Amino acid sequence: MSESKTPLLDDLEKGQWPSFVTEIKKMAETKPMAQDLLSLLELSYKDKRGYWKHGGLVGIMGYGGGVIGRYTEKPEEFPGVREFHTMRLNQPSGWFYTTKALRTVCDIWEVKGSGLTNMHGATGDIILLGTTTDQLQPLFNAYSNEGFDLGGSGSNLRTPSCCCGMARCEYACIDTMDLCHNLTNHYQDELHRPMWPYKSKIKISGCPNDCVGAIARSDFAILGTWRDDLRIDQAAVREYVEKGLDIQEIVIDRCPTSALNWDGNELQFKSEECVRCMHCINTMSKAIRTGVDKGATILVGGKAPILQSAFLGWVIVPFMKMEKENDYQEFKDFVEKAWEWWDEEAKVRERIGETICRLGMRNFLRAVELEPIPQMIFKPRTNPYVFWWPEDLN
Amino acid sequence: MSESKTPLLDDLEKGQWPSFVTEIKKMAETKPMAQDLLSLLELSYKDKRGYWKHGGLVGIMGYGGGVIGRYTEKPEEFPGVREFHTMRLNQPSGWFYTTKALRTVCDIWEVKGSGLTNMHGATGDIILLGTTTDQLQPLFNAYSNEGFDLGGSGSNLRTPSCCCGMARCEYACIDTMDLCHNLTNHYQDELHRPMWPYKSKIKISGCPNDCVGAIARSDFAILGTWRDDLRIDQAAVREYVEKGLDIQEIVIDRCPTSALNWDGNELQFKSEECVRCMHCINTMSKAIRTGVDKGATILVGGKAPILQSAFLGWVIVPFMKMEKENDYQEFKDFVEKAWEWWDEEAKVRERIGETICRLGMRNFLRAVELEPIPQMIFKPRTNPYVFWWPEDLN
Amino acid sequence: MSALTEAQIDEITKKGEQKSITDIGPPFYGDMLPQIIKDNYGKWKYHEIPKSGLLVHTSETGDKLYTVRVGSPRLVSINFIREICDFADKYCDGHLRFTSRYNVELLLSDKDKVEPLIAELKEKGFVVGGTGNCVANIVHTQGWVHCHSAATDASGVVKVVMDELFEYFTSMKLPAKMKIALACCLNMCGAVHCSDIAILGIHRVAPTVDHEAVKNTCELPAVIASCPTAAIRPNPKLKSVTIKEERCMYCGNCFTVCPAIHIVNPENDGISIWVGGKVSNARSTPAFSHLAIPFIPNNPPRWPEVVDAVKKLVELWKDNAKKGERMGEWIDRIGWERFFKVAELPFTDKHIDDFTFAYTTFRATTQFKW
Amino acid sequence: MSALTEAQIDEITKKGEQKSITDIGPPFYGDMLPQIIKDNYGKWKYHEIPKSGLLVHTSETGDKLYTVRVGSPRLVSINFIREICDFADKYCDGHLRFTSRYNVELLLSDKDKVEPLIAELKEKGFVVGGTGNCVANIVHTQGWVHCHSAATDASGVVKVVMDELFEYFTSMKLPAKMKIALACCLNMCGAVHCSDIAILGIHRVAPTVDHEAVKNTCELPAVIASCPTAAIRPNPKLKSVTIKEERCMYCGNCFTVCPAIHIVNPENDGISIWVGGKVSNARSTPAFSHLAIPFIPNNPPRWPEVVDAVKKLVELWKDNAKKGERMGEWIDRIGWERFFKVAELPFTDKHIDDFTFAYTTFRATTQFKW
Ligand code: SRM
Ligand code: SRM
Ligand code: SRM
Ligand code: SRM
Ligand code: SF4
Ligand code: SF4
Ligand code: SF4
Ligand code: SF4
Ligand code: SF4
Ligand code: SF4
Ligand code: SF4
Ligand code: SF4
Repeated sequence: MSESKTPLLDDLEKGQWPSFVTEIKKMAETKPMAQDLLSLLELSYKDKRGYWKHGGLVGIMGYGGGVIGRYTEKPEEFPGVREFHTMRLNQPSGWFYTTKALRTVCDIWEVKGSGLTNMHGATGDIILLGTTTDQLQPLFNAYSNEGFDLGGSGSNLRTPSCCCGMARCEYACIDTMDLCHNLTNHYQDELHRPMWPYKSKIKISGCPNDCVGAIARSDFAILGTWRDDLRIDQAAVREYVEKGLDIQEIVIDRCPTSALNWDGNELQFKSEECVRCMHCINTMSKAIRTGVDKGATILVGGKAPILQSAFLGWVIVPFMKMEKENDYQEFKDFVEKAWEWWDEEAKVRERIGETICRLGMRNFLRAVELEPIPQMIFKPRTNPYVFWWPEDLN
Repeated sequence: MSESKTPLLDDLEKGQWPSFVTEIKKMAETKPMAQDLLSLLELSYKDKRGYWKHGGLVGIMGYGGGVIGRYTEKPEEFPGVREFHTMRLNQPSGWFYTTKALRTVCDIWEVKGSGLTNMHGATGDIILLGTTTDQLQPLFNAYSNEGFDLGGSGSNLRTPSCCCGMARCEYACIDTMDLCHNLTNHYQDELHRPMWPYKSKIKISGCPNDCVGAIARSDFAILGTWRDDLRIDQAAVREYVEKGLDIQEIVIDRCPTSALNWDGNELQFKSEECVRCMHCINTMSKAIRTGVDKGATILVGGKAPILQSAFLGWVIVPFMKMEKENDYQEFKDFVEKAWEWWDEEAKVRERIGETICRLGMRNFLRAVELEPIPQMIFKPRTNPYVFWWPEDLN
Repeated sequence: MSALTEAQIDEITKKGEQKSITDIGPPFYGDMLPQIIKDNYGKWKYHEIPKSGLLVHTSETGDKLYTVRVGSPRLVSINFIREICDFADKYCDGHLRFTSRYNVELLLSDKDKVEPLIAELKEKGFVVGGTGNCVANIVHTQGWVHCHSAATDASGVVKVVMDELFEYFTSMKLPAKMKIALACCLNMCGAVHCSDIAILGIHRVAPTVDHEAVKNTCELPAVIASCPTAAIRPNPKLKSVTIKEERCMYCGNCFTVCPAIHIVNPENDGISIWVGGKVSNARSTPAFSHLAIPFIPNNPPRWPEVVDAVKKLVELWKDNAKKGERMGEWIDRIGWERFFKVAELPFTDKHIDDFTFAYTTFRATTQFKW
Repeated sequence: MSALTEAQIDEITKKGEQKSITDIGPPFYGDMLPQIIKDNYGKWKYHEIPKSGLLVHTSETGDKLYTVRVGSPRLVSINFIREICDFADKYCDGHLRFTSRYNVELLLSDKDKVEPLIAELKEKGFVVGGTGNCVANIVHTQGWVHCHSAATDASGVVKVVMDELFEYFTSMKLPAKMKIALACCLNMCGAVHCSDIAILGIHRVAPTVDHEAVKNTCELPAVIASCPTAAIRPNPKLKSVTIKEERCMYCGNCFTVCPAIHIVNPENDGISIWVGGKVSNARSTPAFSHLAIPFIPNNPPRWPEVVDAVKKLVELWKDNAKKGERMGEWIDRIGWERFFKVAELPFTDKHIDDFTFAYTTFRATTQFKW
């Protein structure tokens, strides 16, 4: 038996966690492209460095994004990955699939690509990992015929994503999947045709647990919430306690604002103190439910560190009703005003959060026509460097 | 009876709080200078604005500071305050005086100045409020003959100040007054001859209560502390409780790190959790005392908002013994290294805290030859923008 | 079910070409849902997790939905997807989903099929788990598999860390959820900056500039503006730029905007470890991860030092946190100065922030623990 | 004791001139201390505050020191000082001190003299108090009395606020200490930025530039660098500078470095109110004050709107804080959004930070109260 050509990677087939190396090898059997990826990767493991070049301009007719061009630095040695572009397909809301749809994705990719995928990319797309330039347009043609469209890339709206929401979760305060689908379709142009100073992302979670990490990685995070009282089933609470839940330590003491009290029989709830953190609900989902006057908090500015540090999204709209009947018009009006301002004011490669920081929240709020309210901040300013509007002065 | 010429200011002689207007009037009886100050101030009250010009260069032979030159914008109308300079006299440590010393201050000032003072200025000096250029040198001569010297102004060390410490306070962990006196004398040159990029301040409090606000308004704050256990007199604790102190709510629950526990009889103390905040001691000074292994925490960088925002001082030396026997050499070595670095690196009008922020703590720590330790920070960095020293690399 | 033939795909392709339409948007999620979800959409009342890998959601209608969660390496072949589809066809009427952390969820309405499904999954080598207070699947990125910017590999590091923490994926014995994420460079694709433990690839030397190429391929003002620390200065003589090495902190942003700048350096690229971040609003507010270990060299294929470091952190937290306390909540309670002590991690000047908001991290109080 | 005569002072002056020495430093504190303090220096064991204005310190030796605290307007004439000295001579063997907040402290070793002293002080119109949980004397600055930079007066505002809060100076019925400070411009002489309530004079219009004078009196690079918001640009034509009005936030720093720049504007200068700061490390860490009321016009001589605002804040805190809770600790407990509600203060875009660290003040969580 001949010695393996990928001893380093082979080692990653050991162990209990499923192996991506095994996955690549599966394809390598039939696909020279996958075989060369494996060999190139082995070299990377040996040399401790990647061997990819900057992407060149490749794309689909009528689209300004959706494909990441990728070429190896070593095309002579690894001709199979001379061109090894990825294509981003927009996933259905909540990543629900029929097997039929998934199999179609696989079948087309088997013929026209490496057979390797990421299910899914960090933004949410189906990532088709590795094809050649000449296959890009045919791939698109085939997928679009089967009901799939490209996801986002470049300086435009990125593929929105959302948690499973009402489809599989009792905490959902908004219909995340419908909202995500609606917005994605409404903003197809923004998604597909780069035209902005930089990327912009929307992510939607049904409640403050934020199961898609919207607050940390989207410029516009829509997080379901409510504004009335928790619904408490006292009998069910007692049942939890009887079954051994240390309600004082685990629930009461961990409420961030001391909104709860347990007198041994009844769970007392100070509605005005509750900041809707979800903790008590999470801990006793059978006994405590969210309120019924539901909507969303809109947070703006979330992003990774480049350039000005990572930002978490900030509360801009504390509560907005998310009305399907109204086609989510209120949110659309808001986000469009925000984009317009940002598009106008931002420097190249400046995310909206950075523009807000540079120009001041006051200017952003005027642009989106919102009144400042204390819910937008943790604390008021400590420095005295206040700007005054001309109309404030005598 | 003629109408008062200062109706607005007269109003400030009403009310229960002692009136500065009354004080000015007392002097106005004999001093034209004080009379014109009163009239000028009345005009300011009428016009809602000050009438002072930028200071010109006035001073004492051999000194670069200690006097703030001041001229009114309206010398014709108010010739008494055509020149109205202030002189800063360095207060004795802790603002303790004999009446003899104070009377001497008054007597000289009566003859050569307005007779008005601030006891004391915000930095700590005796502020002699208003004299003419020709009186400056004679004033200095008289005061220096009587044992008083000038305080600081300009881009130099400012008059150090301290709380009463061991003279009148059971909490004092260091001899604030001796330290203050020692440093002030040791750094006479730095105090009197401007030569730095900007001002630099030292303030000394005997314990973390910080009764001179050192952390908020000095570049170098020296705050007494200790590093062993609290001394607890359990009998005295019980006495407080018997007398009605709600020890659970007022003491135990307010300890920032839950270092205390009360079992109804004994106060339990987890030494390693205590952050020496002083709260329990403050609340039960008869029962709880600081430890006995005493020293100081040195915090660097405190300042008012100009230019980069107000800074509170930061822990640079968590614990330093303050040894009189050793002439406080350890602190002197430290502060001299810090000044040297700052003097070298700072931009004009940049306080040391701003220089540290601009150049990075790592550079400052190298300059003062201190190892980084976690006590210097609340939290480690969240951004990945780490700098590496050449010697870190391969 | 047999796959489409090449001929069929050609036909599909041609049809698509003829239609030549754009902007159809993603497939409609409604078409993807199993009947039980359609029936109970928005009506779920509560859930239980009877054992690791199994969620049971009960509806106001009384219906129960069983979800079996299957671990995935994310970088999967179409074979993997097809196999999963086979399970879904057999047990779930052809329905399944993926989670925000790449796991596969098989959705059953029939309780009786649950155990057989789990049994068959395990038999075929799939891993079931990843629910409740577990080490969740690791959010990650491309690494040496596809990205030009990577300072380390992604999938490989994830594989070895998950191998080591495997028992915590398939059980629920941790104090709280443990969310680990990995990004292969400072761009931080994925929410690694808010993870209980973040594994981050970093470069450590200033990029080199290919002046000849800069001239032709890069916009100088954009390159200069790209640098967060203003380390890049125009070099008019060469019609290029110069990088002031002592101001560079290797973020790679200049490299991203200009292909003529090179940042990869095998000797000095490697991994840093960050701890204590979170995303959820539960109890404490969302929080960034903080630097714990500034640098570990790349040591493929199994990065033993990284695995060891992560493992130790997880164990330390597990042994010391209160029930329900996330990593960062535990550290906040004991204090970072205590954390460095108990974790036996060296504290260096790298841990001290020196970027824009640095000053907010300096300890402006005499309160600290030893 | 009679004052030195003019002749004596002339002599002293001459002597000093002859010596012509510098750098003798401050008088030695040791010479200023009463015997009881010399005896018990560093031996104090505990203290009590039997009533407002009286501190009793007990030493390990058993000695007791009685301190009577007397309020001072700080801007005092030599008459005031001499009167105070008279008391000290009569009751305290000629010893007294001042506090870090300008109060006078009369130091007695003889218990029997305490009440007579207090009685005589009150009789002569002095105010006794300022200890324990009181409104402390107001730290303040020069204002229109002496400073070119002032946007409001200092002593006058202090006087009217203390008149209004007088009962809280002479009693100890507040939940905790209430430390008020005033600064007449953004230079913030005094620790006003860390006060329970800070009263801060502010300018609100961009300074005007006297170009002719700039040329002769100011260093242009220094002027340009002085501006925190980069609002100042060179004006080469005039050999002067131009201020971009929309970038100016009226800090006055350019005015400080260049006398040819003017910032005073009676129409628009006025006062802002800040709350919730503290200095001590007790319980909570030291904290900055936060903006509560962006602007109140100057309304001398009694600034009724300012007095009213401060009074309301003190009363609100008094009525709602728990025992021992400083202003900022109370607000932190209830939340700033609740504070603005209960204080009935309008919230404006001025309250939202927009300087360097602004982003750390934005609410990065869905957690908030209504
Ligand atoms: C494929 C994907 C990683 C993955 O393996 O999942 C990815 C891959 C790349 N990202 Fe990303 N990003 C991906 C999700 C993210 C996320 C996470 C998210 O969207 O939730 C982030 C952090 C959130 C955010 O946007 O702030 C992210 C932050 C970045 C950044 C930094 C942006 C910033 O403002 O800080 C860059 C740099 C850039 O834009 O030039 C970047 C750039 C890139 C580029 C295009 C590299 C480059 O320099 O041009 C990578 C191409 C890799 C390749 O060769 O395939 N990628 N990138 C993710 C997209 C898949 C998908 O569409 O589903
Ligand atoms: C007299 C005094 C106020 C008072 O009424 O007590 C005072 C008065 C002045 N200060 Fe101050 N400062 C005084 C204590 C302070 C303090 C408090 C302290 O030292 O504890 C601070 C805040 C702490 C700090 O240093 O950061 C302070 C921060 C400033 C600043 C801003 C410095 C900064 O870095 O932010 C300036 C502006 C400057 O230096 O150009 C300033 C400038 C000034 C000038 C010299 C005005 C100027 O633009 O040149 C004022 C002269 C007023 C006059 O006409 O008499 N003064 N100044 C205080 C000195 C008395 C003394 O020696 O005892
Ligand atoms: C399936 C998924 C949503 C989706 O649409 O894909 C999901 C589903 C659920 N999440 Fe989640 N979460 C999912 C990602 C997340 C994320 C995002 C992430 O991991 O990147 C977060 C925020 C992470 C963070 O805070 O750093 C998240 C924070 C939570 C929390 C808050 C945990 C906490 O105490 O901080 C809860 C509440 C709980 O578990 O008590 C929660 C609760 C739940 C519940 C119990 C909701 C429900 O009643 O159905 C679901 C089962 C949880 C479980 O696995 O134990 N889910 N959940 C995601 C599964 C990812 C995976 O495969 O591991
Ligand atoms: C005399 C003086 C020091 C001096 O050398 O001049 C002083 C003296 C004492 N302080 Fe102080 N403090 C003095 C200014 C301060 C300051 C500075 C300031 O006000 O600008 C602070 C920090 C202010 C802040 O935090 O914003 C200060 C924060 C404290 C604290 C902590 C209070 C807290 O809970 O936050 C204590 C402890 C206590 O009172 O429980 C304290 C305690 C004390 C004790 C009880 C110490 C003792 O045992 O002798 C003294 C009597 C306090 C009283 O008046 O009730 N002292 N004290 C200062 C009197 C100023 C005045 O005339 O009003
Ligand atoms: S974010 Fe909330 S609604 Fe969405 S899946 Fe998570 S817990 Fe459910
Ligand atoms: S949701 Fe959170 S804040 Fe509200 S009562 Fe429950 S634990 Fe407290
Ligand atoms: S700082 Fe401490 S030692 Fe000094 S007076 Fe205040 S309480 Fe006493
Ligand atoms: S000094 Fe402060 S931290 Fe220490 S035990 Fe007392 S209250 Fe707690
Ligand atoms: S984190 Fe960096 S290296 Fe990894 S995929 Fe994203 S851009 Fe590429
Ligand atoms: S790597 Fe980053 S810091 Fe270094 S020169 Fe490039 S952009 Fe600037
Ligand atoms: S605060 Fe401003 S106006 Fe007041 S004394 Fe200080 S520098 Fe002058
Ligand atoms: S007042 Fe301040 S902000 Fe305005 S121009 Fe002058 S320095 Fe700049």
